[in-house]
Amino acid sequence: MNKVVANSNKAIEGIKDGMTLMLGGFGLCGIPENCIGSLVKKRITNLTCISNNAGVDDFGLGLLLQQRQIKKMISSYVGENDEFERQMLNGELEVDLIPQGSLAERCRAGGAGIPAFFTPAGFGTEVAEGKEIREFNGKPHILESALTADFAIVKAWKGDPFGNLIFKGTARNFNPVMAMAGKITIAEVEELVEPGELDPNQIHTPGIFVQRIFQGVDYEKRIEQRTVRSKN
Amino acid sequence: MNKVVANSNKAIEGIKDGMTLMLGGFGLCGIPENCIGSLVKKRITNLTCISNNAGVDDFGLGLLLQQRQIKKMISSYVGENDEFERQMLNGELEVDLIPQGSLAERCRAGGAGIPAFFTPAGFGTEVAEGKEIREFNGKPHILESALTADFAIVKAWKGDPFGNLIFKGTARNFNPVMAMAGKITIAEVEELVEPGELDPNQIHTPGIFVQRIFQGVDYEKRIEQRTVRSKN
Amino acid sequence: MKKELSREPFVQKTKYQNLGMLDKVGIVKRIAQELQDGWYVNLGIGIPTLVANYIPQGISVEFQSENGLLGMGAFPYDGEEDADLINAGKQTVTLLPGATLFDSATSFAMIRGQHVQLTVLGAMEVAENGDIANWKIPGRMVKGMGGAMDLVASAENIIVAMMHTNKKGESKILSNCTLPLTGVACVKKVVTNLAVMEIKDGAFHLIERAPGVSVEEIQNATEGTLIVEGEIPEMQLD
Amino acid sequence: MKKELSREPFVQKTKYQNLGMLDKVGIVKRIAQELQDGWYVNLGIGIPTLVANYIPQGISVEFQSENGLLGMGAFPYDGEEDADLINAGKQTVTLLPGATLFDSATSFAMIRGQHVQLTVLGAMEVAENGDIANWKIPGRMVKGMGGAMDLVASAENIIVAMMHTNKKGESKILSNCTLPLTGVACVKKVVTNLAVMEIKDGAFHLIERAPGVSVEEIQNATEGTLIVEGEIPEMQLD
Repeated sequence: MNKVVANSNKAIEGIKDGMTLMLGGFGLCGIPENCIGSLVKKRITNLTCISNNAGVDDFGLGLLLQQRQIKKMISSYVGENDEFERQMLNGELEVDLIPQGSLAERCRAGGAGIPAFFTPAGFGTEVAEGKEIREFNGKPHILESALTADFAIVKAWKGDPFGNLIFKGTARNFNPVMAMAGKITIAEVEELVEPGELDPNQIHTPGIFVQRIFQGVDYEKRIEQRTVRSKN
Repeated sequence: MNKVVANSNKAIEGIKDGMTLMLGGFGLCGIPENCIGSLVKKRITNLTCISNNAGVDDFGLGLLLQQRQIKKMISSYVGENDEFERQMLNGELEVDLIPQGSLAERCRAGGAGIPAFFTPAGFGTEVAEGKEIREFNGKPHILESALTADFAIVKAWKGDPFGNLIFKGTARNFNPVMAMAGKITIAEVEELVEPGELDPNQIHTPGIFVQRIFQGVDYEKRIEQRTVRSKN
Repeated sequence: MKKELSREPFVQKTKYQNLGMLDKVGIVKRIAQELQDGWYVNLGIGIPTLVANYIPQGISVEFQSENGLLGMGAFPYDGEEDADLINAGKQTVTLLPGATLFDSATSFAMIRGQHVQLTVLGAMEVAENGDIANWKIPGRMVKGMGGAMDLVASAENIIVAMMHTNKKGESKILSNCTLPLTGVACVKKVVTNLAVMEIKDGAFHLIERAPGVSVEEIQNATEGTLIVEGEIPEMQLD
Repeated sequence: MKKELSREPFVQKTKYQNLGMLDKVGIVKRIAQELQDGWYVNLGIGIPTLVANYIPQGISVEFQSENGLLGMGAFPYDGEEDADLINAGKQTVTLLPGATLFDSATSFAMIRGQHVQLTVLGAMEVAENGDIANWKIPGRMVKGMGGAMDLVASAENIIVAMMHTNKKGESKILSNCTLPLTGVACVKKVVTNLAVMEIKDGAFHLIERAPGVSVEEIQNATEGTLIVEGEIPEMQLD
């Protein structure tokens, strides 16, 4: 059971124009920097990207937007990105906005073989348009469907050749649920360890959800809002 | 944020005749021994118990069955228990059998505010009787509803006063999903540690799901099927 | 094990000034009075974040950030910031003792499953039936609802922190929202620069005035139905 | 990192005896030939568990146990058993390097989400359309379906390990199941003490005979539609 590939160029083999990708991360935290770099380099286009955010102008998914590689974004929040705004207002980019909790649950459902579920989020708003409404316990809910992707690309802190993953801090976010929902799931990790090094009791994503893994290089891990206090 | 109570007798305060309880565990592995002991001692009756199994004759939920404290069991597998069989065949005990995966997901749904979801498990069987059937991706699914309980009682390995829990080995099983689904959740732990001792990145059940916690005593941790090999 | 954990403020405290109506700090100080011991609280981006600076003495609450953490602490010291530890506003933060980290699905399980006792968020408009609009202005760039729709659809206890009127002086406390909704019939309490109002039975019920603000001033600034019963006390902020 | 991990057998091997039909060990040895490198496999309680003893050389598979573990290893050495580490049959087990532990919801997310490539389980009856009955005999004590209904409803690849006939000699390979169903139209392959059969187009297709067993014997023991095309080879077991 050895799922190790050499690098991000190898890892993204098979991703083709027009495919649907899931990309982990919240803001710029926990995004698969190496694979995004390879997608930029290979100029794969016409992509549908499922990602909570769309990066900033010159980092994260913003890099794919710059090159017009993305046809459609499925996200919950897409601010902080001028190029995104320009493409969207010009009708060059389709955007499907989804409540953040529904986005997370729809990914998990996709990975867990649950084709649809009811949630109260979005009832009475434009999010509910065209969706089935049903009352439970006197409260209206809307039926949301599962999301899956041709490839899910996630970023973890540590991983092993079995594909077992451990995330760090809030860089976990959407990565575990998207790892579940990819037909093929690629994990890039900061540190690839030997089999047996990770404590079986402390693994966040069991390797069964991961098909390819590699140790990434040169992580920038850019901070979007650096808020600090002085030591005095 | 201090949720510590002295012992299992204190922890089960408020549990009344006729209530619905969730009890973690798979077989005899990871069951809340101390709280079961207190329920037996207090002779609370007419209980509906949601638990994957029903214990054995003289351990686990079997102790509650002996005293006729259980009105109804909601479980996936209830073998290994003669008293259970006797009460069930005599019509003294209601039994609702649910596919194990649906049981786990229904508890999680109850805790996650998902009132219902579709699953393929049980389609075409008596489990599907009276339930809505809908096709997704050409495959029939049945609509299953969330489960919640007046009290959920779980057993963990380590915990802290915030209610944060870490489980050990396969004693995790139904405990995390049931912890989510109790109106009040009681956690008994083998070791109660100081706040800040548990690594925030390695907590299985965040304390937000737990209302009461205590360090249990005298764990027997009985093994149901002792299978070993010799060292030669 | 019963020692109280030290809780440092998220931002530097700024001095509250009595201006005849409340500034942002006044609004969040008033909201902080609603906190109850043992509550888990989700604070929205912007003004609501400041509530964390004014937790009443003797009260212990935990802050949930929907990107995946409970037990959020102050901003890190300069030089100690960690790119892997941010809040829902993408600001670098720290963890308090007892903190936990989790994925987005678990985070919204907490929210949707009503394990969070209080949600504080901003709004562009609130209506007398409890509707809220805070995510979209037609014709302008749409940034997305983030977690707001999940929060307002599920929270049992939602307090909105907002200005009573817009920059043109038009009321944002309405009979009906004019902007696309974030959620319906969900807001229970509104704290503005002029007043504290409860929403029930299809109307705003005035319960407190900002220091130096008259009931008439509040009525004039309120487009929605405002019920005024008996003597309306001034907020007590310090 | 590419070293092959040692995999010790779950139970002591017992010698296969050629009796003109297969014993349990023969059935599981034949099923083990279906394993493919890199597969995740769920083995049902009882006979299917034994498949783990006969993993073909050079093949690496991981065993999933639905109570919450992946990478299940051999039984522990006497005295080293851990009450907190059991499989779905409640037997004490060990973990192999690379193993992971998880909760029941995650476990069935793996199963329902089709991340497990092969499920092997026993049956009381199998029908020619792929229906399976293995959990309930009306009038007798009902123990429950455990995880079987989730497994058969979701697995893309289900192999049933069973005896061709019951103790009275009556066929369990049927045109229609008579017992309450566990799942419908889901079984793809059946390995019995007499034969290997594929299920497709509403019929059992005989593909291999047990050593020394004739096609006629298999036909006589099969109540459901049995398709026999061309020469049917004997299983090759060693």
